Amino acid sequence: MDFGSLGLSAGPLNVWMVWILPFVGALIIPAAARVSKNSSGYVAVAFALASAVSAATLIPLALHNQEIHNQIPWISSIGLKAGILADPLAAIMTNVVAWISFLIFVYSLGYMKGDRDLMRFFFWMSFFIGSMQLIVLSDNFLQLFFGWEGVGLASYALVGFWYRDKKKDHVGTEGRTVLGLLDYYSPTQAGMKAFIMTKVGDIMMLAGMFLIFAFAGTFGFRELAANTSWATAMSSQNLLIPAAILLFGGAIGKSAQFPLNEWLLEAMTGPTSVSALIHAATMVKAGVFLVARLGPLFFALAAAGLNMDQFFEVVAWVGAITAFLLATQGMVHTEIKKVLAYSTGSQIGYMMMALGIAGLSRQFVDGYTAGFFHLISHAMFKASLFMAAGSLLHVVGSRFMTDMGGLRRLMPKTYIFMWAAGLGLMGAPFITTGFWSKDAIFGAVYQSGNTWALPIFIMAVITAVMTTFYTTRMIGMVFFGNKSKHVEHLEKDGYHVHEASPVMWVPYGILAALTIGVGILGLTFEHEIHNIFTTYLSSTFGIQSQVGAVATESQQLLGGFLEGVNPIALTASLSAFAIGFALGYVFYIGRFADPAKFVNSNIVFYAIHKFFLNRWYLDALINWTFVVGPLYLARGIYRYFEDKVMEGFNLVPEKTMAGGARILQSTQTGISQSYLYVFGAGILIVVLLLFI
Amino acid sequence: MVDAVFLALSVLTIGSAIVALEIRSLIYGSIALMLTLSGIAGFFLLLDAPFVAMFQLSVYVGSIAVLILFTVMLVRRELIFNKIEDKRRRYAGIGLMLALMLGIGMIIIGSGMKSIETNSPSVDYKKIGEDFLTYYSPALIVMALILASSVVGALTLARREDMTNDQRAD
Amino acid sequence: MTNGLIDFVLVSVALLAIGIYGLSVKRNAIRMLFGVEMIINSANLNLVAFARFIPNSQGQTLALFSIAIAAAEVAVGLALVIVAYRMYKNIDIEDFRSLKG
Amino acid sequence: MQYVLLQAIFLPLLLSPVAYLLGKRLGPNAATWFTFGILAYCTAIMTLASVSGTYEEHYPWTHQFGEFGLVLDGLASPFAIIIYVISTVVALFSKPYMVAKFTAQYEEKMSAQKQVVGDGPTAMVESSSLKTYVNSQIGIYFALYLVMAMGMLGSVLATNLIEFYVFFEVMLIPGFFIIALWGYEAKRRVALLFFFWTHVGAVILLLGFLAIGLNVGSFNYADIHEHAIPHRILALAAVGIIVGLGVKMAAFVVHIWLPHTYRAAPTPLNALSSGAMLGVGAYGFFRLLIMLLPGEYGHFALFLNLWGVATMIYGGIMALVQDDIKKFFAYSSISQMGYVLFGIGTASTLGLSGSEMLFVSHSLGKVILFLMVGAIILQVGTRSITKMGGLAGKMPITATCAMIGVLTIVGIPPTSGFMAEWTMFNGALQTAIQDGSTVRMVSFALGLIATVITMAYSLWMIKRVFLGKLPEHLEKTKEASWYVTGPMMVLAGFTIVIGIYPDIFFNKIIPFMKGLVGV
Amino acid sequence: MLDFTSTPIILTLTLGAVGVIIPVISAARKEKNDSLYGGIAFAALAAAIGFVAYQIISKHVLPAAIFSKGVLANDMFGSFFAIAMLIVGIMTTVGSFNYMKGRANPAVYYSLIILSSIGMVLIAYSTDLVMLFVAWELMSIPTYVLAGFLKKDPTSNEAAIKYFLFGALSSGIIIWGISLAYGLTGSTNIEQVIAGFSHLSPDMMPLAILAVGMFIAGFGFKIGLVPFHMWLPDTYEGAPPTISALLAAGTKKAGFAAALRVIIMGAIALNLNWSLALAVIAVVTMTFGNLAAIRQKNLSRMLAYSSIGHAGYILIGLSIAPFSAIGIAAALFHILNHAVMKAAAFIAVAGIITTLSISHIDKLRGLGRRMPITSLGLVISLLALAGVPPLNGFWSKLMLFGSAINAGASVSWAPYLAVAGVLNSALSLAYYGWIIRKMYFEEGESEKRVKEPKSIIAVMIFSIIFMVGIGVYPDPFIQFAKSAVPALTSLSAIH
Repeated sequence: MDFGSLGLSAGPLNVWMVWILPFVGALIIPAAARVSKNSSGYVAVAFALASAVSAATLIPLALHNQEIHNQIPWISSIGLKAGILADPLAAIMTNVVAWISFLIFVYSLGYMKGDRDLMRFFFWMSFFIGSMQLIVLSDNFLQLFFGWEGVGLASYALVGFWYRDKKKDHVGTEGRTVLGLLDYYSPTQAGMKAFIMTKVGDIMMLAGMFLIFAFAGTFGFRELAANTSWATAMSSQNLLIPAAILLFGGAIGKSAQFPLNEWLLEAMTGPTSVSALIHAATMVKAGVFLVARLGPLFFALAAAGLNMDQFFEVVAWVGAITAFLLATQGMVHTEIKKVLAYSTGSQIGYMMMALGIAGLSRQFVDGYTAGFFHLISHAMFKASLFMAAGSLLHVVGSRFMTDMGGLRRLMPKTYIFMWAAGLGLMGAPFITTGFWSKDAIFGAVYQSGNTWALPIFIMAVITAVMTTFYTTRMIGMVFFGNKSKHVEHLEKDGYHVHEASPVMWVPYGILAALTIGVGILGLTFEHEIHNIFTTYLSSTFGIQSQVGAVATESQQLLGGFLEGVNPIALTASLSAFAIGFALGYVFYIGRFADPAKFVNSNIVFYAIHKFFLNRWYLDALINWTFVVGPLYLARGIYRYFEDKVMEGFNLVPEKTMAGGARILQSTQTGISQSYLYVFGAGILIVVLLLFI
Repeated sequence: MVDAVFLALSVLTIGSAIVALEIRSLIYGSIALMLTLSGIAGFFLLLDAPFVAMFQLSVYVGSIAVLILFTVMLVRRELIFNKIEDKRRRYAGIGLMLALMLGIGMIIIGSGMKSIETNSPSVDYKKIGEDFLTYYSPALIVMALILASSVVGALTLARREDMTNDQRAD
Repeated sequence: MTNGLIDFVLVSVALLAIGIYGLSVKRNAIRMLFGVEMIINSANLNLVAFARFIPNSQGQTLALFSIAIAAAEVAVGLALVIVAYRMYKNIDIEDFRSLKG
Repeated sequence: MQYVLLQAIFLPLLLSPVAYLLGKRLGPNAATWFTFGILAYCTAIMTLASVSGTYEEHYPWTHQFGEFGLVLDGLASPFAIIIYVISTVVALFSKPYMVAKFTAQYEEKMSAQKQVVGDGPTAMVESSSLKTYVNSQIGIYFALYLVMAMGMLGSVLATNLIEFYVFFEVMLIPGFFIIALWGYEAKRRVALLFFFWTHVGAVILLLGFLAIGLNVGSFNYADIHEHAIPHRILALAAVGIIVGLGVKMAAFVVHIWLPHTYRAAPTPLNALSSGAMLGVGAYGFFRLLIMLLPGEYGHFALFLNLWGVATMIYGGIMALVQDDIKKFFAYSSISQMGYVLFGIGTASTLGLSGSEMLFVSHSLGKVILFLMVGAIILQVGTRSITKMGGLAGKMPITATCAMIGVLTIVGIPPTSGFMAEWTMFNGALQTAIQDGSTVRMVSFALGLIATVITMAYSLWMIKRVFLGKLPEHLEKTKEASWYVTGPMMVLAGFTIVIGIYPDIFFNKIIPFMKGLVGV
Repeated sequence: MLDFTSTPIILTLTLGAVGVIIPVISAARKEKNDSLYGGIAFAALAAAIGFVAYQIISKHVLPAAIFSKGVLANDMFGSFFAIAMLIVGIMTTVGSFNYMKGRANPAVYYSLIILSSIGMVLIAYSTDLVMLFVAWELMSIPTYVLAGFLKKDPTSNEAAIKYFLFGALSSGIIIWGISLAYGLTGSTNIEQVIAGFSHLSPDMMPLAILAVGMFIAGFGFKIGLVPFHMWLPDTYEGAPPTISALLAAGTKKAGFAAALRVIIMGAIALNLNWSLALAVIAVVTMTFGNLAAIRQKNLSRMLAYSSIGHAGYILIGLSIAPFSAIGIAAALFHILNHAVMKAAAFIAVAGIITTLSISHIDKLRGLGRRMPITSLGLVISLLALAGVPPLNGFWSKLMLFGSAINAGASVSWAPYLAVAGVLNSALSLAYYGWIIRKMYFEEGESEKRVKEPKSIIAVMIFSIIFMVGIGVYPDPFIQFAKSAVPALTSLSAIH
């Protein structure tokens, strides 16, 4: 496509505009809201569209492997500059972000209709994508961190959007406790939790940034890549890998990876469009993007002979563990958004796994592409799923899947779109993007040749089984079977469960269609990205991809059609899908067996189910260790140390002074003789003093 | 070398000092004090200072002690007898007295003073007058002021009729 | 002189100590004045003794000043005692203890 | 320009009787705007003077103790400007708050009298006598206020140890009176406590000054060179200065006066104290320790750093468990001063710059938050956090500004707090790497962890005050008046502008600190 | 021989004449006109102060010296004290106008004040032990009478008797000390005494030390050093407050003059380790004074304890005199300041007592509104006593503590003196603040403003100007105090 002919050519201004426009929109929204209460939504959509169009002009950069790097003075007293860096990576990412958020904005117009705080909502939404675009387009760590925290802030504000803490906005089952702590979160608490937990990652990232700055004297990505003497210096002090891992800590926090994964579930208290935005386009993708930003740099260092293995191993393992961990939990929960949230975390784990494993293999670009491809496809189907789920919530008025059931006739469009997007999540063979991207990850992992490859691969496959299972379960529970009591109750009251308005279903319809559409062209698409990244990595970082032996082997096996697809990975992927789907079908679509009975039939199953339902006790343990425990401790310190010991600094002088005064006063008896006696004794004392 | 006169004077002086303080009757105490002061005058004579001794006798024995005696007689009869002191205070006082005697005495005995003796002739008392009029003349003026102030002050304090003239009630 | 300086000074020390004893034990205001007199006299004895042994006239001069001042002091002191007596009908120092603490 | 700084310092002092008279004759509005006018004028001329670089004035004073000089350099000007800016805007805020306070006190007094006398005078008489009461009180208040502002500025501009000390003490006296006259609860005891502690701190500081000045033979900063002082004295002097300023900054262990004071003081004084007065302590570290005794600073830097860490963590933990919102912010201020101390202990250009910047940003943020406290006390009438909730809907402007304030305190971009914190922590890390010091590494890490604590308590406070369910008794709450929200918005704007473009202050601070560390 | 151009002689003769004549006039006149005698006394004292100032300005005064061949030295040291003491005398006199109104024997009262003032002035000029002693007695004896001047007031009499007993004992002790010093050196002239001391044979040293110890006890009684202080609170409380002003501000300071002349010089000459002993006494004294003041309920008594505390501060300056160049200057400056501050405080108390008949601190409630000027004067003097800048007390304390720290270079314990002093200053705020709190922050039973005596207002205004003036621009007075410091280097000439 030639965008130049449309009058849109990529220049620095476009790039700036991509992230500035949403902020401008955010600033205009309050003013607009004064004019008309509903105008804020339209302003936001308009600016989101403008930003998306600006982003679209950057696509040629990706296609032609160009980059725009533009700087302006900022903190000149330290010699820091602000700048934008639009390279192929950023160009692709910014489009994903921009367009998906645009669709979500449109969806929000319908979803949020009638809310009393529209202005605030759209302000923060615009702020959110502005910050995300800032992350994507920054050319240095510091500026990136602005966006990074902006995203955190916006998520805080939006997760806790319904700050009045009504019962329906909570997440979790009321009254349910795990290890004595409520597993029931209000929006405000969830927002706080999200912000603080991600902040833990952020400070790690800050520490990593500072470590690198201390050696390199710059925050700029390009400067860091251009001259790597800093890395050698750091490596000689054994600081390089810690710094890299600390930076990855930021990604762990933002992308809700183990062990900072727990905030993501409670973040479901926000409006669903917010969840869609967080999970598909902005917040959690920021972490992946950061790793994608830095991965090549570190790999280039590794290629230059520095030992970076531990870093990539950590990334891969964190990804694998997260993927597995969250998938297990996704299988048992009954809140639809929560299931989706688990799946997000799990899928992000895949991406991390791929990016990590990329660094461990000779074929860096394979894993890199796989991870990034999965990011794109995940963005599409997860946004779609969330918006569809929002629609369901909107219509049914309950967040529990047990309150739905049998909706396939009442909401046919949503039913179809959800199947499409759900298949994407499951990785339905050959027709969905999810399949191709997951397959690419399996392939990359399998081929990496690392010692850890096999266990990670096995975990990935098991996770895939679980993914398919819980997706099937979700769709089955929502659309199949009989209508739940809740829905019947609603209908008895004269409420007709119906399809949501077009403004809502069109956006997720588009994305669902894309999931299938791109899926059909999946391999070509993957190839295209692969090519882009191959050139990008080699030209920018000097990472040469070797067209290795494995690839040729696969070519031999399946011919040109499946070029680049690893047969074992393919087999694993297909069988995982089959097993998962079959299980899900048995329990939830076909309803041949009652899952509850099945679980209760066996103490082992029951225990496992409870273990998963209690989120592996992770949330409770974290709460005990870092929230409740310290609070008790703080109270103790306050009561027994601050209020007693430290207060002594006030009381002891007061008491001693009063006591001393009393004693001294008692010496002043008023009797002259005793005075004179003291005088006489005083002479002796003074003389004695002088003799000393 | 301690001769008998000195010894006698010492015993007289110190003994009568103790008596002055300890005897129950204040009147006898006053008389004992007179003896002490006379004893001091005796010492002055022993020290070849007849002028000072004279002065001592006239001022102390002659006026001060008499003044005290009169005052004693002014007060009510029962007051001129000793009230019994607190025993603890008394022992503590004796302790302090002994401590002072021992302390200062030890310092003095331990110092080089013990070897000081003299055979030089005593000073002419005319020299005293010369001192007064030359070197110490400002002090003499001040001395006059002291006496004036003490006389004025003592009179003012002791005057009875003022009590009624005082218009303010304090 | 047959007696050494130290003999006189020791007598003087004894008198000083007795005077202080009188001041710090006796309850009767007049007897406390006795103590004061003893102390001043002990000092005078010292002065004259030193003046004899130096030998020098200044000590005697000072003794004369001292005697005069003592007279002035005693006059004032007695006046105060009289005022007190008029007020309290008493000269017991231990009763004069309204000021304390 | 001549006599600019002299004007800036002494105009408030000389005009304070006028403020008193205006208040007494014409009432709160006149006094408020008069005070505001004076301070705004002084701020303006001072800012203008500072734009063109270092600006100095010198006047003869005493032979023994040196000249009376005033200097506005890269170190002093951010402090000076922020102190006067804070004083200026808090003057506006004082009006509604103090009038409400006076009225409450008057009613209390009247009801106490009624109990004694029986039936009181009619409502007519009462309202007119209330007016005279309020007028006279506001007059006194603003007179004291001006003196306090002058004291704070004076210590920052001083060029002489004794001059510094004099101003340092002068600012205590109005504070003492304001607490004692219009405080809460045990106001008199606390006023004495406040005065006693800070005075003890000040005199310990004075000992340090004397040790330096007398050995050097001059108390002027310019004449003081470290090598002229015997070693033993030098260490003592440094300890004196550190302890004295530590008390002022309410560092851990000697912080104990601050929670009491903040609980009892009227809110404008809290704002002024936290936003400006504590800063004088921080300024003292730069000017007196780092500039005058660089060698000793070298010895004590690590200690200060660790002390700062202890303070920031301890203050944060204590803030977590407070229910009284004023006490909450008291501990929060302690924690923030821990940050500043941490930065002071970093011994690197960026760390020191960040530390100074942190104070500026702390001022902005904490004053916003104290104005918020004032707004809540005025509008809601309670200070117990547990009795609040869901106020965001009722007081949107206050809530928004408070959020910005919290972000500033926590150090989230794009507020000035972030700019301060990152430079500071960066500096800390640089020093740690340069020295290869594990202790510094650990303190750096703990410092970062402290930011999480800060965030936890701040957000928790926001959650409990502004978010959640609205208790029934707060249904009728209204937004605060413009006297409160106006200053808040101005300051909120400031912190964001500085957060995005920190060079406003950094281009003064950083070159100065470079020179400092270079020495 | 009398040198009639010498400042002290002229002062003695003129003031002495006035002092003696006033009672004579009073005896001659039948009608009692109180203000006449006060006026005469005031005029005489004012003329005297003008004369001293003139002598200083016209340089008819020698530089500060410790020694002279005669009994009096016409030097700066004495003149400094003369000015300070005469200021106190004037403040007392003026402050008494109102107090003495309607009381008996005003003529004697003013005459005794004048005579006592002469004594104080002469102590500082004395260079001979005999002269010193005589001047000491001239200062003391009138004050015995003055303290007991309220003959119908039992407390006044009790105060006077206690004061007298101590005074008599201490004059005995002083004479003892003088006798030892004379015995050791054969002279009463301080120069020769010092010279003799410095050439003393080792076996005579204990006697010299004994003499110094007795001087400390004898002079320390007036100064109020612990443990010779016990009379002081009782007397200050019981005596008329104006006389307490004279005692606290005048006689106490004269005691320092004597101490400086005799104790310090003697001790230096003896090469004793005396300064540590003085330092210990200083610390004990200031702590005792300030601590005991905390719980006091009587205003005069609290001020009395406070003046004990201040004696401790001043003693810091003396105890480190050999080690710090400004120690004595600081002590002198504080003497001047404290004289004015304490006198102002006591006279304010006198004003309060005469108009409202209250001296209990709890009854001071609302005083700030009832007697605004007196209250203001009291507050400022209290703050100055506490050493709050920018008041005069701050500067002299600053110099005192500074000199202590400065001496740290020579003796390691000196800085602790400053620490003790500083902590004590802080401590003292507790009770000064207490008074201020009562006067201003508490509601009194009556808030109506009462008429304040004009003479008290005059004293208050003078002292406020003095305290704030010095506080803002202390330099001339610091220089004055420095010029009055005797050169200790002249001691080395003797060695």
